[in-house]
Amino acid sequence: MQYHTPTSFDDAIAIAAQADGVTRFLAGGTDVLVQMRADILTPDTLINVKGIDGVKDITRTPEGGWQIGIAVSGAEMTEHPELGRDWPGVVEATDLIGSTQVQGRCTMVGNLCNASPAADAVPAMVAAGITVTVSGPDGTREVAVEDIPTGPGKTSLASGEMITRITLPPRGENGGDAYLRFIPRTEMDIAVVGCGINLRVDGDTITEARVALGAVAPTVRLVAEAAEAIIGTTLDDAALAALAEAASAACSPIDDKRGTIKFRTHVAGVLAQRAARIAYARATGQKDS
Amino acid sequence: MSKIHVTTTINGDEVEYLCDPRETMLDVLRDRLGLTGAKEGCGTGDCGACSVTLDGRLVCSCLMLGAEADGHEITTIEGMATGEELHPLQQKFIEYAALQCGICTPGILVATKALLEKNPDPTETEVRYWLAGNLCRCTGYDKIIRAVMDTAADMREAS
Amino acid sequence: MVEVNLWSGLRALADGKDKVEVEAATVGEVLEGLVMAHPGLQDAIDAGVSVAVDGRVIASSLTEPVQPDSEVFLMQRLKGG
Amino acid sequence: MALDDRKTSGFTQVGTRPNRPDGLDKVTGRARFGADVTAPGMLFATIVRSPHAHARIKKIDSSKAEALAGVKGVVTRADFATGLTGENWNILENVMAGDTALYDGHAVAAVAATSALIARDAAKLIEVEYEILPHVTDVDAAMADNAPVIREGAADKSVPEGMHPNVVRYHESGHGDVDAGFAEADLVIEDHFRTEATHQGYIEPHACLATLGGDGKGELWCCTQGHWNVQKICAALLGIETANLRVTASEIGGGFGGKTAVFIEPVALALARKTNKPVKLVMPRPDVFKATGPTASTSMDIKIGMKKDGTITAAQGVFRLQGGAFPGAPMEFTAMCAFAPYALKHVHQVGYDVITNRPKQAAYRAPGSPMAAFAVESVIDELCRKLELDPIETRLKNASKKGTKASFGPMFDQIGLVETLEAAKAHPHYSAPLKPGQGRGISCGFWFNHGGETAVTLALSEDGTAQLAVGTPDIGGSRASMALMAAEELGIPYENIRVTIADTATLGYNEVSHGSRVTYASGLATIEAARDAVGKLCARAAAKWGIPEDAVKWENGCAVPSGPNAGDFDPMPIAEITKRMGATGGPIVGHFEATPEGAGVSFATHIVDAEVDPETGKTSVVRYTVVQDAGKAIHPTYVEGQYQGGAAQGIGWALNEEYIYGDDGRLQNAVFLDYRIPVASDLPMIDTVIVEVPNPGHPYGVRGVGETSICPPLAAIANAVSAAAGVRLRELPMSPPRILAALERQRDG
Repeated sequence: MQYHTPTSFDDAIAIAAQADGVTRFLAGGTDVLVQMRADILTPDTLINVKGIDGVKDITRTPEGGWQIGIAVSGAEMTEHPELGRDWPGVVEATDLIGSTQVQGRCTMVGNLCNASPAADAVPAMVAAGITVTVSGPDGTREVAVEDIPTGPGKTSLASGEMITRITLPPRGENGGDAYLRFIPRTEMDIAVVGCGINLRVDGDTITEARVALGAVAPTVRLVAEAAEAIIGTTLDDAALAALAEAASAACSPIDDKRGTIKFRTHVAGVLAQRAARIAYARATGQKDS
Repeated sequence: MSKIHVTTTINGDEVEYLCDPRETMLDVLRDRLGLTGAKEGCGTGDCGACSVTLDGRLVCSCLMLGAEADGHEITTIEGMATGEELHPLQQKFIEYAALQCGICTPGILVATKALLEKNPDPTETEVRYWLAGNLCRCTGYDKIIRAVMDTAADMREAS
Repeated sequence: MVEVNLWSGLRALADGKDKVEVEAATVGEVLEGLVMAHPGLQDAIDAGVSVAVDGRVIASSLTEPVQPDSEVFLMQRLKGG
Repeated sequence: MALDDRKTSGFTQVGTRPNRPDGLDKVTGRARFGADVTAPGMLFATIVRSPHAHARIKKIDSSKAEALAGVKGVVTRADFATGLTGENWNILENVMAGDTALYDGHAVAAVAATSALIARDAAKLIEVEYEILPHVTDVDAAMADNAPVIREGAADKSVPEGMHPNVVRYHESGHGDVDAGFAEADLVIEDHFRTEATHQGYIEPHACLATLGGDGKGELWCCTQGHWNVQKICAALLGIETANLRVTASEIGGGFGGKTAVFIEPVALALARKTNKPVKLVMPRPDVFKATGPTASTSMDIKIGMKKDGTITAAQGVFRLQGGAFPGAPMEFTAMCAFAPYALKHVHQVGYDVITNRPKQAAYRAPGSPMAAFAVESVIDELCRKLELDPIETRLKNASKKGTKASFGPMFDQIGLVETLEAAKAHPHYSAPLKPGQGRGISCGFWFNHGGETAVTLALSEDGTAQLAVGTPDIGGSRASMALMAAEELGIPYENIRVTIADTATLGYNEVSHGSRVTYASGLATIEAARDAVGKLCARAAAKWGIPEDAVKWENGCAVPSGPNAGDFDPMPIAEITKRMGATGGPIVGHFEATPEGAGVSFATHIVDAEVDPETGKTSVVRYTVVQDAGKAIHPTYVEGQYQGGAAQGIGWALNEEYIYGDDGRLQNAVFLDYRIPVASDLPMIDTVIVEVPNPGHPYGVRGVGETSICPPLAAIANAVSAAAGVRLRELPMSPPRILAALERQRDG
């Protein structure tokens, strides 16, 4: 295995473009090192991106959104004094990845590019409408988060391409987001189901919503029907019931060691309701319940 | 396969070593530097027995490459006591029998020290969630949590 | 004579009996007596047995004394975790 | 052995809570565990394992591996002893497959190289050609007519005719006439229960460092619960003489029964012999799950009859246990423990030991008993609920006590079940109000405990301090208990006793640290060794004073003239005697070697409050209390620790832990991420009550405490879930999908 520590994205891309075999980028390392230890995959080329300028920064965009460096850890996001006020759901979702120890290392980009259907950060990122900047030998493009994973362990990134930046949209007025996952224990498990919801209200009425589900399909699923079920409502019981039904209907999960099809389908609806209540409370300025 | 030359600081001392790029920090600590206080319980970040701090932040040394330590500061359980004076957490763990077999103890001590530096007055729930990545199979955690809570109280009183 | 109670799974190996009388003053003699009376028990005894004498479970010692009026039970050998 | 010198009160040291002697080592990282040692010129080894559940090994080609730079040797089955029989053959077959791989993870070859990375690379280059055979991993499926036969001729003579060849042992016991008993009952409940295999889950993987020369002399350092057992087995498997292999037990990072067996040590020794270099072998975590010894999985049928007043009229159980590809599933303990808490006129129990394509089971804390308690105590709870009886009163009404004919045959001596039930009833937890959505469950549990071969020496130093050498590895603080007992007898400060776990070359045979025997048996031996030393000390004082030996007694660390000579001389402190021991007859050493046979059985009663999320089926344990009879608590803090640890493991077993096999017979969750043991945030504080009903078989009344605590939690939680959610779970683990499915079934009527 060749190990590189480039100091610029250009260098990193050049190394990746020239490398033979399997190339991986090391941001947090909490997936790559596990794969190496478990003999699932040892890359031929490993590019440590932590030495690149700016990858540890969290900055406001001129539009009022946020730019997050690709090597910013979950713990650093949680500790940031303002980020969590705008996007509590995104921060909480990232904060659910692994243990305190893993929190000190794991990154949103790593969680995204590992392309696990059960990644915790991704449903929240999708719900929030986050985009990433993808750079490669042929230039740079801006891609919605939901378009990055294409299947378990697979992404839409071409060979030599890497994510260089994460952009969170401006929070704007009267918005709120939330992420919840179901795990059998209280910590340390992979999500059996995850649900991220981001919405905006006008008074008591929901005007915009995005609902994303994790671990219920080969990739994280943005469920328009679930969003439609609550848009125009005050999140009353009927809306919540419709939300749960739409969320469950959007599931096409598998039976595996972590959960059954039936269980995942049912719990997706339960979590959607619970996450919606939290996001709604945040958007309407109520205290978190 | 060529080895990588690393210059780093471990428990306050400058250390140099050569390592294979595939070696983890845990491998380096244990097999190259003789610092066997960090344990390998799983090798995949699930048990916390290999906990160390990297530039003051709690990490699993099994989820970090040895090569990554270059230019950074690592602290291990071996750096916790000052001379013959134990850290208050170490002392309390002995007094409370907060360990049975002792294999998870170094990792738990490193982790709780990092917690108390960040949050000197944690609730029981905060301690439990902070330590969720440090598996202990002997104690049921009861005496560990009590030791941490009482050490925190003592340290707040002393400061 | 000492009356030895077998666990019922051994009946088939002891000609259908679940109580066997043997001449014995120690646990070792109890086991020897059982095999003498019912050679079919040899394998089960070799596989490891304990002997409960008046409620005390003797895991392996053959020298423990047995009285004629002792309550004696053969049990499968104990181990633990 | 006569215990004419019993002491059950007036202790000065026993019952106090001093710091453990090895505390400093354990909190500073200095303690040396299995993987923490090195040797000059050491090699690193990796084991190659079968990816198939059942496959004939057609060919092993290690030429590519051996050609890799840094590789020093490869071993296969051909490098071990031949002609073994009985359990030694089973162990060898498990340690290194012969012509057939019997489970996913079964070792087929091993390689040693100059670094761990090279060894891992080399292992991937060893080519094994398999012919895949049909497999079975489920206990009921393995007993069915069409099940593939794991191994012909594995059954012993106990198995009734007509059973499938995978049934390898059979147990039947009981007394009375259960049919007559059921006829007397007002209510009879019969149910089927299943539990999955669980792993001990010790955090330290198996690890060892071996040397073995062509002269047949070797040294082995390893983490084990019993190094004499390792010595004996390794010598047999390598074909060397036992005494030529010296085994040292490292500090041990948890065992719970799983380190009573031998897995990697013979492989490291074989590689060491082949390469003539020290070889270090450390198991990766997935190998620990796949290829060490989890406990058995079970399928059980329980039938119990009860009168309206709560009297149990009859009980019967059928217990089917699979313990992997080899005989040994502890079904006889499951059967014998199942109804032990109750005085029954009519009881009948049957056990089947079944082989499957899974790893060879090993002991796990009270092997076999927790599963039985799960099934039996669930049925008793159901009977109490339907007959509207208090669960503790009902258990008290039927409780075994001194003189009760036990369900497994003999009469109980002095036991403490009633006392634990009374203490549970009186505990504030039992009457505390519950919140909506919560339910309370209780359960009893029983374990035999064990004595076993034990040797101890206690050598006095010139300054009157003592070096105590014991042969039972310290799994959970036993050095502290040993030092307390020695200090009590010698009348010297606790700090003046240095306790060492001796290696196999320096002490007589010691049975494994299992069966909750350490504080009982090594403790008894320590007391007797100290008394032996005290006798010698008194003799030296008598000689000095010119009075008969029996005219000297030992008080507070001093020889004191007694009887007619009382007051004639000043008390002679221990240090004054030991200072001159070289000139007065030589070193003073106390010994004790025996197989103590008085391990008192032990009972516990647990109370648990659980909360069930009706929308997801997730259970939280919100309050937990353990009440258990310790006989006599030598170091109460470590007794509490055993209670808490057993409860925590039981909670994991009840709710989340399980071996999950795919249709391909491969283990799907061989990592801590998916083998879900309780984490700190999963558990509440675990309250403990130590009941002390002295064991007549120990000089201070000690009973083993380590194992019984894992017996009640499974049923206690099932009973709490039933109370909280109104559904009865008869299959473990009570995972959220299972509870949710049960709730749905109930809703759908």
